[in-house]
Amino acid sequence: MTMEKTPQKPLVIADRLCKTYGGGRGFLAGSTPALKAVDNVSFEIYPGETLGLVGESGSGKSTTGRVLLQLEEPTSGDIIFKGQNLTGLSKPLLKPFRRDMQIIFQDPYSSLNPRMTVGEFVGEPLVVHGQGGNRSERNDRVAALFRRVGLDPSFMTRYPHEFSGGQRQRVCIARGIALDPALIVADEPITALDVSIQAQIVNLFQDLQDELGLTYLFIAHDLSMIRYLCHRVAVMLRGRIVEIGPCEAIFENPQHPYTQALLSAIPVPDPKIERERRPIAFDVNANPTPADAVLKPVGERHFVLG
Amino acid sequence: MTRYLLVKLLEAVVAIWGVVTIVFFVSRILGDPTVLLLPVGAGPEEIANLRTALGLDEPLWQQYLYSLLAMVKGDFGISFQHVRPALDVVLERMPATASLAGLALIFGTLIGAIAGAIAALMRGTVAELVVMIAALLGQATPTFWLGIMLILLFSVELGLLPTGGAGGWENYILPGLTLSVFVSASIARLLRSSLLDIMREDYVRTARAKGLMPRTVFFWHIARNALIPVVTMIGIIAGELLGGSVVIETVFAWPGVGRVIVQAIQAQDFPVIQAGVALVAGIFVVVNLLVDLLYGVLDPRIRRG
Amino acid sequence: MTPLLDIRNLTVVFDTPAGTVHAVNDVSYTIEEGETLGIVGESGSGKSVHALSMVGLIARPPGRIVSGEVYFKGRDLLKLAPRELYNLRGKEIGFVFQDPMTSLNPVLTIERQIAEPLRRHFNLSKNQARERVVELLELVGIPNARTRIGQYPHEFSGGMRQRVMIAIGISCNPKLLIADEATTALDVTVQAQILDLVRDLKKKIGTTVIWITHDMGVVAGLADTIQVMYGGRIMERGPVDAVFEDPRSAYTWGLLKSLPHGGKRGATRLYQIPGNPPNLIEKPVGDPFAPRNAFATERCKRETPPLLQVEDGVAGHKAAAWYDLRAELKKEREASA
Amino acid sequence: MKSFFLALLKSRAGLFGFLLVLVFIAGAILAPYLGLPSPTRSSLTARMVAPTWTSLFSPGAHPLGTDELGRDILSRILYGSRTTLLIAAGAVVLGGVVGTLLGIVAGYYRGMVDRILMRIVDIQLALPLMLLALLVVAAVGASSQNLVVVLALTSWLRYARIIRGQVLALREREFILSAHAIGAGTWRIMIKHLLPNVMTPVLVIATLELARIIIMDAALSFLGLGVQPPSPSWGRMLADGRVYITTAWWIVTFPGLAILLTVLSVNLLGDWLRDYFDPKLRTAR
Repeated sequence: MTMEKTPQKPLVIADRLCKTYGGGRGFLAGSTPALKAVDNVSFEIYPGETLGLVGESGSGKSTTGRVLLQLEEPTSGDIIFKGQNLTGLSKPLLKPFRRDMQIIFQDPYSSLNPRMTVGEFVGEPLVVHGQGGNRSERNDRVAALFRRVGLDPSFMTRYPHEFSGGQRQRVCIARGIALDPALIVADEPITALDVSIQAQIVNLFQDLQDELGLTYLFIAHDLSMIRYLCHRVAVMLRGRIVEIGPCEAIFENPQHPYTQALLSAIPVPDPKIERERRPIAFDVNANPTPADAVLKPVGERHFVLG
Repeated sequence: MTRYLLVKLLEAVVAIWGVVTIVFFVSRILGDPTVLLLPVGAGPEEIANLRTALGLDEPLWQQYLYSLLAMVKGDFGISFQHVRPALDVVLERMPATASLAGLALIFGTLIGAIAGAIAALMRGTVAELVVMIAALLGQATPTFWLGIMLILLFSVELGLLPTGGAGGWENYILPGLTLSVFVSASIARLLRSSLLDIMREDYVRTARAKGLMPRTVFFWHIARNALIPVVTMIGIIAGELLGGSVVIETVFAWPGVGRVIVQAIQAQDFPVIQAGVALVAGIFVVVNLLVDLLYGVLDPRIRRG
Repeated sequence: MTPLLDIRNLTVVFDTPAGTVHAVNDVSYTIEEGETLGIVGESGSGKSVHALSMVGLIARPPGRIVSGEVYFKGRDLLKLAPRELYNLRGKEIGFVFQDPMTSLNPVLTIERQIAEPLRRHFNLSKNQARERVVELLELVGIPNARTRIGQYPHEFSGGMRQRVMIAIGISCNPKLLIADEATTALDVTVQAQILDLVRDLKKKIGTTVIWITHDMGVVAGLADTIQVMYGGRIMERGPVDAVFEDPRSAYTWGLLKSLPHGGKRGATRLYQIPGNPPNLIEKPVGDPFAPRNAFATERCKRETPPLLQVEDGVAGHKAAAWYDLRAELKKEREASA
Repeated sequence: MKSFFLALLKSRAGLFGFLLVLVFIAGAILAPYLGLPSPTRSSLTARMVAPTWTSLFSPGAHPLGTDELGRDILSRILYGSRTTLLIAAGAVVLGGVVGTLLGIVAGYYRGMVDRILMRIVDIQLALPLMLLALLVVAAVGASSQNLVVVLALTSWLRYARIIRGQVLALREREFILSAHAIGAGTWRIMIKHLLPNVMTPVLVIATLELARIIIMDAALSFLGLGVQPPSPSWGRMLADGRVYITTAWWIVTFPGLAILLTVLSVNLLGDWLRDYFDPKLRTAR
């Protein structure tokens, strides 16, 4: 890939994003302790690139993805998309940008509206943005989208409960690419799928990137898939990015003890390696990240929090 | 737990204030009580004097504030009909209503719980069918009609029990039975479905995987958790019993708060309406506070929350 | 030596409004004392249902055991009187379930939940049971055990709850421990700790373990024997090294091949198994994997292949296949060369 | 739709309820065409005639007997069902629409809107519904329209509470987030994504509320606060007949049976709808 060498403008920049839940005083509810779900997170993603975001449950990786798409408002920080700062934009002003960025979720069962045909669901973005012409032209476009993700267009009039997990995820992907977006946030898109289906969806993601030049933020906890799919990886722990860098650097030369622990914990489908594998323990509570820690370079485009 | 209770208490106070406010303004629409209080043919001057005496010629919001202040001190005004403190009129009727409702609640809950448990444990048997049909009928029967039918059978035909009024224990039987039917039908249905839901929970499978005897699994793992929605239901039923007292006390000529309120509404006796409704709402709120407390005991997740 | 567990022709169905779901079809296998058996399969493979059904832990109805025998220490579990089964569950066969969030009773203390099987099976007094509970919690790596026993499940993290589940499972030193997707709901680092703990416990108390999972990686380091299930049937089974190195079922082969294997970006596309998981409501005919299998023959579609010892394989390596996977792969390699 | 009726046919209780509801609706609609005596025509010669089963088909007879003024009870029950069912249906629709909309709005916006609405619900819950209805009817008068509004007033909060809970849960579902992600407007999300997904619980609550409202309407007229005479109403028939309980049991028995059967059939249908669409609602009431 040549793209990694040519200096380009980032497609999207997350600049010191923070998202805090609770902490406010509610009417009759008393005060709730504040939870910093996302804490000073900065990164950029270049056009055509796949950035992997890994971390365990509660690390803030999903929230980061949602804040990046303005599905939740950041408590502070900026999101700069194609040079334009999106934070604080009102709903109508944000709407044109929605065409350019989409999200695909983990659970294919709750990500489809059970009371809408899948055809209507895939075509909805076109309707919302006044694209795709009249009803029959729109139908043709939806049919084309169905074919592109490997679904039979004759399924368009069916309801979600008639589909398997893998097929549902294809429907979600079709909806995601309906408006020709530049950026797709994929929030654990294969976690809930059967093992024999996961490879199908991963391949689809890669094919679409090759054909449409998509940029991905790929959120996952399965590191082996991340390694396979991503150009760069960011590791999150308790709302902060503790290490970010090119995929190879992270996997071959992890610097942060948490990254090392995470990598050592991946089960390997090979008995010889797996029997000898000893996970490195990392106690988060014993090693709290200092509040004033910053990302420091340790290699080419490779940074560690410390 | 303390904070949980404080919040609940504050909510209760707000609720009672809201009820009092609603009742105050709604009852002012009822009409002008002076017309009823004076002999027919009273002159406009007499009416005006009485209005001033009762404080009815002041602006509405001022009346509202005054009565709110007075109510905080426990003063609901003087009953127009009885010419004595409205609160006394209501309070002396309270034991009759509370004892009847309490009796029905305890008795009905016991019967309902047993029936519901039988239905859930004996799924697919005749016993379940009988319980479910009885519960359905019990829920569909209007209490006031059931009361009349019971009077027809036990008092008119068989001559065994008094048709109404208060007095000895035998006066409690028919109204108590009538209300218990309603209570036990609701409890039986809810407990059955709640038990059936809990039986499907993962932790019940865990309990069975431990080799516990079915009895232990039922009481400690299923029933314990199925009780939580039932407790909520008891709070709701308590409210319906208090509200329903209006009707059932009319049927059995029961000298309780419900009848006093009905009479007061007919006579536009504002202070008694106000005191009666506030009292009923207060009792209801206290019952629900107890329910919340019980909730905290039953469910540790709330205790710490 | 007689095996600890000997399952013969176990068939389980579920009667649902949509039709009869054929969840487990004619499953037979044995497990020796001290062995660790890893059962791998995806949802609907019958891996969990068959294990639950043999000790009466599936709801009946809708579940129904159509046929089969399950000999545990020589006795057929399916023919035991209810009371005998209660005496056996938790004491001789311990369970660890998947979701630690829903598998513990939210309104009872941890102490009570771990002490229950102890008091039931060994008639321990409250104090004796408490000592054993503390001991167990320390064994499964929960710090401050003595102060934590009075707490409720919601006060424990997911990983800690799964440790509690394991403590319950091993509390009576069972002969057999069945873990059903015990680490699926956990984070990878926690999963690694739990797997370490199980390996450790095996060394200490030597329990026989059936570890049910969908993750090939998890059983690779844990199991002695691996058994791959699909569509309610055993597709392949054998010593773990043999199956990983030399799979003879197209399904096992496909699963292993579709994993990234530490592969780097953009090298190749992942191998993908085509199609979707089987619909178990239709009466199963033939090899359940046949519709998704490029090597399937006509016979695969008509006739169910028996689970047989593979040719020139190690002893105990069995596969259910009419086709010869090794020959087919060789043909493919020659064709591409 | 086909599978819906197939399932209904399979469930004996559901089918029984459904058919009985149909019978009552048919009776209410067809009342004027059945050749019955007028419900308001009194006859001094035919006072308190006892019911006779044999007279069912002879014209001018009184199969369920007559009341103290000689009015035909069967006719009064049938005509009474028209008022009762119309008022109850009106209250269910009004309460349902208002409650559902408020529930969706509260669940969608959360925050202050939600807190205020739920506080109002709590206040109203502290006032037993029967007392509230009694007070308001006494205040505004017992016309049919007023009764519809008052009964709807006791009903909206059940929808609002449950629908709010459902919307709060739906809101976290990923398809709602996905609708935000494509830039769908608030209106579109409410109408296209939230409303269709709460229609099932709305339907179920509506059926169960219909049964409750029929009883409450009867109770109000029993206390003299229902539709005013001469229009026949079940509750009023009970109240009036109660006086003659020692001499004419039928006057008070049949209207009560009519209430019981109507409520029973609606409940059966509602229970079945709930189990068919959403068993989880069982404990959510």
